[in-house]
Amino acid sequence: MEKSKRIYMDYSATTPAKQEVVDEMLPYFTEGFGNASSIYSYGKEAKQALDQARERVAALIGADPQEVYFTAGGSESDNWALEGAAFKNRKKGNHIITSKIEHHAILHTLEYLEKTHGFEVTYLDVDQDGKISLEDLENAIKDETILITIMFVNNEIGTIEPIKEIAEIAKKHKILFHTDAVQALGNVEINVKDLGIDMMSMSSHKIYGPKGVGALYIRKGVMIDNLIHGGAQERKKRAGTENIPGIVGFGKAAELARVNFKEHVEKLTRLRDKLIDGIEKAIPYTKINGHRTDRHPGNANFAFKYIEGEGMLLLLDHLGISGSSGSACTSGSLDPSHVLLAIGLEHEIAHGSLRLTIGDFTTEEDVDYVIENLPKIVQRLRDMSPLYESAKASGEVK
Amino acid sequence: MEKSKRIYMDYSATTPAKQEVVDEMLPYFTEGFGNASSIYSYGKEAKQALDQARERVAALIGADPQEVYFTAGGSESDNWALEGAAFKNRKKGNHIITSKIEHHAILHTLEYLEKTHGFEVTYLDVDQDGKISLEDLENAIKDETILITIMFVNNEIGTIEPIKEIAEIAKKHKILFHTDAVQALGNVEINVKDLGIDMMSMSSHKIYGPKGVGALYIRKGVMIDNLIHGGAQERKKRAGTENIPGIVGFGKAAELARVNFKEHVEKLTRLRDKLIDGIEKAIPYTKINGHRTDRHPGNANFAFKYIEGEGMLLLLDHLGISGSSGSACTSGSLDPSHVLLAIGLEHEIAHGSLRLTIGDFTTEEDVDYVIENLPKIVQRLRDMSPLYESAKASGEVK
Amino acid sequence: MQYSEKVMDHFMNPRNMGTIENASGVGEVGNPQCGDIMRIYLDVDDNQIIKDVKFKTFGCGSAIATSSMATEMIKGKTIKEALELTNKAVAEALDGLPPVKMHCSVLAEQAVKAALIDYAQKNNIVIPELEGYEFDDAHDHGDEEE
Amino acid sequence: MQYSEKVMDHFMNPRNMGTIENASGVGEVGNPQCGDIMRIYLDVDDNQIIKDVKFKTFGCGSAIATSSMATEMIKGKTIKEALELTNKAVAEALDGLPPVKMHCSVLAEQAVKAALIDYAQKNNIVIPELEGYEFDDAHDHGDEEE
Ligand SMILES: Cc1ncc(COP(=O)(O)O)c(C=O)c1O
Ligand SMILES: Cc1ncc(COP(=O)(O)O)c(C=O)c1O
Repeated sequence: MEKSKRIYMDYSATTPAKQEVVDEMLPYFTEGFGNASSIYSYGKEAKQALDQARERVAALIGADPQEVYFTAGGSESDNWALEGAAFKNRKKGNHIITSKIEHHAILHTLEYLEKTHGFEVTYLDVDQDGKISLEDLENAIKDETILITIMFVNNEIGTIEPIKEIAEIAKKHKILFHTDAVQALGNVEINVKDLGIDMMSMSSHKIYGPKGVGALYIRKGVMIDNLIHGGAQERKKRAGTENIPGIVGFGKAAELARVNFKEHVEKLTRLRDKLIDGIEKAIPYTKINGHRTDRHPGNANFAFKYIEGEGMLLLLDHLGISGSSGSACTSGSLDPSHVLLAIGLEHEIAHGSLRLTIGDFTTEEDVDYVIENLPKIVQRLRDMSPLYESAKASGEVK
Repeated sequence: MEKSKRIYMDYSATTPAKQEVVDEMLPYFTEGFGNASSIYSYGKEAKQALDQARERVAALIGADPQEVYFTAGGSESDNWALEGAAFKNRKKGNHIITSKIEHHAILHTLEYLEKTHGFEVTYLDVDQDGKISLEDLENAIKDETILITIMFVNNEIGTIEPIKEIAEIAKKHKILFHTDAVQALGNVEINVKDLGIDMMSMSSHKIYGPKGVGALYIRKGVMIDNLIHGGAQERKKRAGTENIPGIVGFGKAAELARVNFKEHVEKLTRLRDKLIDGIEKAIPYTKINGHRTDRHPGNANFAFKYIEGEGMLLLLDHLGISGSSGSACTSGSLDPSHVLLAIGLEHEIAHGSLRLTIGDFTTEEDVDYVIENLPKIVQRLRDMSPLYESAKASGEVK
Repeated sequence: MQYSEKVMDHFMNPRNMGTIENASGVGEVGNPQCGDIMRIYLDVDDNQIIKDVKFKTFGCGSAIATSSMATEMIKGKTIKEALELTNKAVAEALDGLPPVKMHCSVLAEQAVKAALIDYAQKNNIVIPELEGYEFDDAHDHGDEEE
Repeated sequence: MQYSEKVMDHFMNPRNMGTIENASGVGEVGNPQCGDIMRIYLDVDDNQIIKDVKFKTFGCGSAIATSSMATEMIKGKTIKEALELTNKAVAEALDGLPPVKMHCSVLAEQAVKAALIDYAQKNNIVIPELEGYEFDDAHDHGDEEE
């Protein structure tokens, strides 16, 4: 197998930690390993490292350091924000509003709140680009509504939601607003104060930091229940001995993301557009999913008619290219991605989706290589496909 | 300050990661960084690493690998076990039994279940050595009892609880039994099958693995609700992109703990006994807390009358020695440690407690150094203490 | 999820991929909603021997591999022999399939049977083994996978 | 939690630690339950000048440091001046205390006052500023600390 070439195009799934990040983490494993909550010198070093990381993450999103609470990742942050807000405000009401295209860390948490704890959830539709309608949102609000949670940037199709406008509506109705910004962090401009966000989930491993670390921004004054109860860490809001190396790594990654922001976005946008344009020209019967411009700078999402995604991923992998698909086969469920269905794709087309997400280590040559090879792969699978054969027979395909 | 000498004696708070552990983690930060759930080669490497780590942790506790679920640490494992079991079995009953000396990750979670979710909790007393009474346990069981959670080894005083006997009682009454084995792991023999444990919490950073990783053992057949909802990771039981480097490190640490177990326990026990005996001889008006023999091999816990713990820690730190104390001042709360009060210590004596916990990097010389210097520190503080002065005046102290 | 080398080989180099003009029998199972369609073409001679067989498949890697293997297993065989093809045999011949992918082998078995039924109908033959044959929903993806 | 260098200095090298035999006044505040006791001894001359002062303290590092600083601040001063000693002044002189430790400075101020009250009683003097003085529970450890 031609595995020597390795082209990683799944940065939205996870990113490698940057070398600078790992370098900064290393001393904290074996030397500066103390418990940040303890009094002796070992602990003080850990505490200082923790403080610096908190400042760096806060700086990336325009927050005060005391508003940043470290967690074990995006999923925990999402769970915490939703359950914490729900249980804290139960007496006020039991209604929550979200969208149909949220990450499972949101959707499954809400399902759990519905089934096990008696909350009621409204799932807003999105348009064909994946955007929610502000009018729908206004209409969904009831007296019992205690929380609105809408993601900042969708992880599959890259669409950016109108966060500022959503926050304004939430504020007008005095409802808490949470956003899952796991995909947005480092990729779109975020200033939590300007945007009026009450809570925001972040994850380190999507911005070249280590896995197993994340954060929840909680605006000063917003009170939610704890999710992980126990010790007094994170100002008594999130128990567990602090993962100092991980947090230091996240801090460094945040710092790099802040400093390199402009460059990063420009480069990704350029390569992404090249990729989308190249594939669109080279492969007929292709749909581009997600909003064309209000979009994650590194996200390209295609649906190729007549074929199924898993085979594509395997053939791409054979050429050293890593991508992902919203097909049912790759997720192990019966249905293709809920996001693709929510933007109106038919099942059979959704099965043929391919997400290629690029990042800081992607090169122009990588993109060229994909544009050169993907058309052959798609054609090969179409030649095997009874659907393609039927489409040719019916004249749908020439 | 004489900071060149550094004697870490707070291994029960956290341990440094061993170099072998860090070495094994490193490649997974920057290279084998793929998402374990994805299909392409990057992901496969991650998956294999994950499987190996799971086998290693399972081997340390005599479990099947499929019974081990990775989490972000001991606190999350505790929260998950308790909330998951509570909510899953709510229809059967709302009563939970625990002890008064559990870690806060247990106690505060139970408090939350009481206050916010209407559960009822019985807190068992312990004797002067810190052991629960099996008779009390039997008597506390009601028809509504759905869960018993008793820690394996206490983190402050090192006492080992009668886990096998507790498990038998739980089984007889068909009640789930969870144990917080964060301090026990790697330090006492654990075979979950022989012991009859249903759920068990573990944490990596207490056994020379990285921070921010832990595991929950869930016996096959035991069903509990999820705590972190979202993606299908950990066989759909714990969402969140897997922290591969962290998990790999935990796996390696577990492997080392298993292989070196006998040696580790023998060495620690010898040094601990030397330390306890040495201090007991050198410092009058001292109480040794915890069971003398059924005890964590590295744990020494003293209460020195007439003085307060924080000053001791500061003076020890000045000599490069790190320890911890159950005094109120170090925890930032009004009361001294709930564990010390539960074993019957009076407040003023509990304030003078000092926990020194030794580990794999502790040397004979370290112990000698402490035995040489601690008496001077205690005497210095006693000389400042009005309580000591009064005790001399009354003849209590000669 | 991991495929055996055999599965990968049959996916990368599928045997008998294509169509047969004026086939003696054509069978199609699955539906695009669920992400799998298999179509099998048979060329059966007068001695009821399967002289040639081809497939077209829309579906994941294992769907293509099981189609390829199934066609290879019945090529040159009699109809009677082809009737004995089970999904287990296909999966075993591929050195196993991941649990979530077992339905692909079921689909392959069904596609062969569907082609045989079509052949029987076209030729007015009764194949007793296929009387009342039911195509269950093969899509039991299971619930416990990663 | 972190102490300033001044706090560490006064903790490591406490000034005026000890007792005074036949002191003009002795004051003790705090209780062992809460983990802090401060006892202050005064030697006041006929001109109401504090010629000497000593302390004994059971408590954390900052309790010892505030005792040390407070005694230093009133040594050689008149009673009137000593009465003006506030907990804030003690804390400031130490370059600040962590929020959870502010009660130690309150305790130090109270210990000085208690010693002065004892002196007044022993000498049948009325110190108007101390009439009806109340020793609040200084133990407001706060709730938001680490
Ligand atoms: C007995 C016990 N349980 C739970 C924990 C919490 O573990 P972690 O800090 O990994 O969350 C600890 C350690 O802090 C512990 O000693
Ligand atoms: C939008 C979104 N939310 C939440 C998550 C979960 O983050 P983590 O894997 O760090 O738990 C992800 C990534 O998997 C994501 O893309």
